[in-house]
Amino acid sequence: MLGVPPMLTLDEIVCERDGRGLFAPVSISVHAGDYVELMGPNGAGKSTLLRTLAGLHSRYSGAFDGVDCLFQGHRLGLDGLLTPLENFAWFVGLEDQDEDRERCLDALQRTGVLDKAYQPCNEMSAGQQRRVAMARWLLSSRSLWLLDEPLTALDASAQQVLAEIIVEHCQAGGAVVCATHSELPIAQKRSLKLEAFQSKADGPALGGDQSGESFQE
Amino acid sequence: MLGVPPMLTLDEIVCERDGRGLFAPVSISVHAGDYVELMGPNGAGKSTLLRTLAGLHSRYSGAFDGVDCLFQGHRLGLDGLLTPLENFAWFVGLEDQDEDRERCLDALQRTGVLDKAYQPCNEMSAGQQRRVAMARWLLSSRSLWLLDEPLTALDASAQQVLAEIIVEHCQAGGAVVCATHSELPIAQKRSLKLEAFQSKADGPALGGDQSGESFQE
Amino acid sequence: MLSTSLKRLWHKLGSPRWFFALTENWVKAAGLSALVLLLWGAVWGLGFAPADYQQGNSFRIMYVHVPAAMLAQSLYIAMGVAGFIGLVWRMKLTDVAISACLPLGMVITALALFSGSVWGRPTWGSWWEWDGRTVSTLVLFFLYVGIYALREAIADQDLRARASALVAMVGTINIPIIKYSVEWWNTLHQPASFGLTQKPAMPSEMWLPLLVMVLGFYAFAAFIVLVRMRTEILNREMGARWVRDWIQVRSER
Amino acid sequence: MSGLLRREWQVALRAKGAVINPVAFLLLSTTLFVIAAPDTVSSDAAAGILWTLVLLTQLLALDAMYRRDFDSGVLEQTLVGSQVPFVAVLTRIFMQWLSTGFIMTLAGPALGILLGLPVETAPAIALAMLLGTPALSFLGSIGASVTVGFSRGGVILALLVLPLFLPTLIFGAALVAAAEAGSSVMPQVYALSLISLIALAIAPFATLAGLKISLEMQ
Amino acid sequence: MSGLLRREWQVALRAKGAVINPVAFLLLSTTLFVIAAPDTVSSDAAAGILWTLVLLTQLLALDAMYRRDFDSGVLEQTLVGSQVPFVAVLTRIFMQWLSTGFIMTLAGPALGILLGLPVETAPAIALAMLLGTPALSFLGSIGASVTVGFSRGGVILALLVLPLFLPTLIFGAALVAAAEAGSSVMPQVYALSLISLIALAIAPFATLAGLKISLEMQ
Ligand code: HEM
Ligand SMILES: Nc1ncnc2c1ncn2[C@@H]1O[C@H](COP(=O)(O)OP(=O)(O)OP(=O)(O)O)[C@@H](O)[C@H]1O
Ligand SMILES: Nc1ncnc2c1ncn2[C@@H]1O[C@H](COP(=O)(O)OP(=O)(O)OP(=O)(O)O)[C@@H](O)[C@H]1O
Ligand SMILES: [Mg+2]
Ligand SMILES: [Mg+2]
Repeated sequence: MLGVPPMLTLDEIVCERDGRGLFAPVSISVHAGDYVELMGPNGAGKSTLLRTLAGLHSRYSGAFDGVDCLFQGHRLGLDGLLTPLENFAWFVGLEDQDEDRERCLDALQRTGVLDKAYQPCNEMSAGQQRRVAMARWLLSSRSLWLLDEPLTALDASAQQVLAEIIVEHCQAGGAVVCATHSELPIAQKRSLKLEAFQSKADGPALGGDQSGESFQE
Repeated sequence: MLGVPPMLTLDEIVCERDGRGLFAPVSISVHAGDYVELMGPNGAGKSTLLRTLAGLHSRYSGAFDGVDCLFQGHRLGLDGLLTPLENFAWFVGLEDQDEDRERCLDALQRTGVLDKAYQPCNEMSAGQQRRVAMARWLLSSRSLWLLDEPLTALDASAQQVLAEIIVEHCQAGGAVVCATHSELPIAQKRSLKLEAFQSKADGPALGGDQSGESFQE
Repeated sequence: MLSTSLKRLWHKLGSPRWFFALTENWVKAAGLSALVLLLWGAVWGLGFAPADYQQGNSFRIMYVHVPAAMLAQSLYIAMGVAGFIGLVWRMKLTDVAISACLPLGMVITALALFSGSVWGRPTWGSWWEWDGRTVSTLVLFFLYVGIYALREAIADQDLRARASALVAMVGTINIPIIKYSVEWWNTLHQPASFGLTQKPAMPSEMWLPLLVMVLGFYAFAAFIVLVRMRTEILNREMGARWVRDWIQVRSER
Repeated sequence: MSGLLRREWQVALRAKGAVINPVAFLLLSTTLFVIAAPDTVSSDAAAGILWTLVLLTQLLALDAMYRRDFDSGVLEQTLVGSQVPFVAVLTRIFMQWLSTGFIMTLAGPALGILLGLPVETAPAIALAMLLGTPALSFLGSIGASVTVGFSRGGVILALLVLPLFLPTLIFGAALVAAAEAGSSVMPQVYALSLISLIALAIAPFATLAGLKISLEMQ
Repeated sequence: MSGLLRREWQVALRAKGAVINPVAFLLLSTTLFVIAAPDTVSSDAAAGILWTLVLLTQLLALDAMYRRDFDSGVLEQTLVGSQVPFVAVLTRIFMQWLSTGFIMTLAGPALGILLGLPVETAPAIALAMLLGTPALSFLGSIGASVTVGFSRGGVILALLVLPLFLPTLIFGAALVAAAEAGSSVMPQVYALSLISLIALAIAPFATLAGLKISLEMQ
């Protein structure tokens, strides 16, 4: 792996909300093949960090640098009016590839929702929608995946599939950063813990006069 | 427990969507003190069944009968613009009790979000919002709880608290039906499995019979 | 005891199968009388009724216009009543009725508007006048479109039934208010235009064919609604055994 | 009970500008009108224009009436095992009126004058809107409850409720016109009150039914 | 690329009535208008009235423009690591115009006649709307992108964009009036085209920026 530039490097990064840092500065460099588990108690800042890396949250100190990423947040990003296949067609359109019906169906097969291929997404159960979103990752050409609690609503078998998909993606030279509360059954993992500040007061004071706000407004 | 009427009885109930049954008929009677774990693969019909019992889904055959229930669905039912305390005040208003600031704060303390007591709910993390919703159960006077995947977004400690809260509620003579994919650390549990039909064709064809509705109204 | 037997009766009335068997012959009757009445009225009205001393032959549009206008309102009220029954007694049949009345009602209302404005050209000298009846008909059309859009937007059959029943009911409650207010507004603002505000005193050989046409229109509507309801029932009950039996009997004939 | 009312208040205040906005919108569209069609600024048409814009403003506000609660699941909580769903709905409708109809009533006279109505008609305008706008909120609530589940409810809502608004529109405008002409306004007063009362009678039940239907759509 | 366009189509068709409804609403509000203020049905004011109602219709449609995609997270996917966010936004705006502005253009002449405009002005009405409505969609998209994150965006959106709509309103009405008076319409044609072009130039960038801001709100 020497000489190969890392896919993602965080350097002393601290996400901020309402002008205060959320967690102690974190630094890490993620290389091809890495699976990084982002751990931390509720409210530690996992989602915010992932959104930051995806470019959806610009209030942070420190720096990061990375390749194009695939982001899967709490909101699935499926159009409820459209069927999985239609959603995929749109999604690959975003990456400027043109769709390949075969691959789409294989992906759905893989995540076990092939029978829903022609049914609008808002007529599926929570877990089935998650599975469709999972299938979509397989179609993406992006090598860095940022996943926020992907286990949500998945049953045992689907969780197994999820783990396999991640492992394969890493073996294929991709990298995955995944925020989760229950560890995935994956052997080789690196873990990134977000330490909350001991007390809010310890937060890096950026305009300390606002310190009250997080409680008031 | 003899002589005491059950809190909830399902009798050969089958939830329907688009005119087809979702799962093989289930029958069970839940008594005070029972914790029932509702299991089943994605798309089995857990959420639909819970919504049915809560009166939010009227397309079913078979019958059920139960006491007033507390329903916690995928959507938390917290007003994002309001603080936890304000949400609680409204909630107890629904039950026609008047609020008790002390109890509210204790509840938040219990679920570990006391420091967010005066912060609007949409400014909290996914897990913190879940915790607030959990705290709300403690304020309710309803004895039958219907929980849909309550573990979502909760970290380890919060999951522990959840289990304790459920156990206490059952010991206090309440009953809990909880749909989940990962078992809770609770010793005494009954488990209700939703078996999917072998093939969709096996679904009961709906004739003119509207037997379900007699209970519904 | 009594209440349960009543419930059973309602369920019987509400059962599509029962209705299907019952209306087997009604369809033919309605269709036949519609044919006869419409032919009779049309020939009489268009052929033999004397030309109007003011309007000449253009008045003959009346034989389409007036029945259409009347039917348009009746059909909506019918939907409202069906909706009410459906909401209160949870009948499957009532939604079948609504789904049958809705498109027909829209078309008939459009016909009333069209025939009216065609008639307006010679009599008013304009395609459209803002007048009590014109407005209430236009609003009626909007009410139809509203329910139609609503039904289009809801996928699930049962929910579609309940939603449109509710809306049709509320709309029907409001129709009298709307009609009254519009008529009142009309006398307030508009110069009374011929033939709309006061009934034209017609000689009997003019209004008798009109009467026949009105009856014909209603018979025709009954025919269409029944046919549509029956086909809709077959669609919805496709799985049920009695439908298969019925189809078999048909094919054996 | 008091909790319900209080929450409505807090939300109204918290959802920034929810109270001021309807008036702002009304004012804005009125101005547009005066700019676009200056010739219409003749006192005889003013009442009608004002009322039409009130209707459209109300429509815009109605679309949001239940959407937040629907998306957040608050609606489920309101209906499931609640002791007082009926009260809850009534409270909501009342607050909706307070934050639109009532506010517009306060602003109405000024706008009327902006549109060229004589100052003497100011009380008549206020009276007309005070009596008429409740009907808009009540009937509108029914439409909103049925359409809240849709992705593009806005325009279907318009199709459903605008026809029902028509009588209010007519008598509301007529009341002002009558006051202007110096004739008695009692007929219109009775008519508007009657309409609002009928709306009040059917709205809560119909709204509850509509909300239940919408909740089943998920 | 083609995938993007196709999706917009599918949604437009799937979200039932999204296409027919704007016209229905326009027709409806026109009717209300004429009923409420029959005396205004004089050709001199008709153009202005028509345009005002077009603006309000557009406003109603704009509120829903990005909301679904925002709530479902589709917006995040459109912006994160997409090769063609710019194209995506343009496609969306174009479809929005097609399903509102363009449709209204088709209906415009009929409504003008309904409002008492002479039949001869029909082509002028169509021309004015064809040139003017794109500006509404482009500028409106900016406002919609900024307000999509709010709980009660509707009226704030109105406050933001209605002022921007003003020039279109004025020249659009003027064009029809000119055609009616039989004088040359070229000045207004140039003006409207210019406005639409400027809007086209700034809208995509501004919209992208606005959407990014809205997405940061969660
Ligand atoms: C678009 C234009 C018009 C519409 C929407 C319209 C609508 C109506 C309606 C709703 C009725 C009442 C039917 C009933 O009794 O329930 C009616 C009746 C009638 N209309 Fe029209 N009308 C229009 C134009 C005309 C014109 C131009 C004439 C002839 C000058 C006309 C002559 C009549 C007559 C003679 C009746 C039957 C007499 C009566 O019922 O009072 N209508 N029309
Ligand atoms: N809104 C809907 N319209 C139509 N069908 C639906 C809808 N929601 C769910 N379904 C179907 O009903 C079935 C049961 O859905 P439900 O959400 O109850 O499953 P579930 O057991 O909760 O699954 P999960 O574990 O993923 O939450 C699924 O097969 C799904 O396809
Ligand atoms: N929209 C918001 N506005 C203001 N503060 C917020 C907002 N969302 C989250 N926060 C605060 O930022 C902190 C981090 O939130 P974040 O969602 O990143 O935590 P998390 O690690 O994802 O928690 P969870 O495990 O519950 O998802 C929390 O303390 C929360 O209070
Ligand atoms: Mg999170
Ligand atoms: Mg579920």
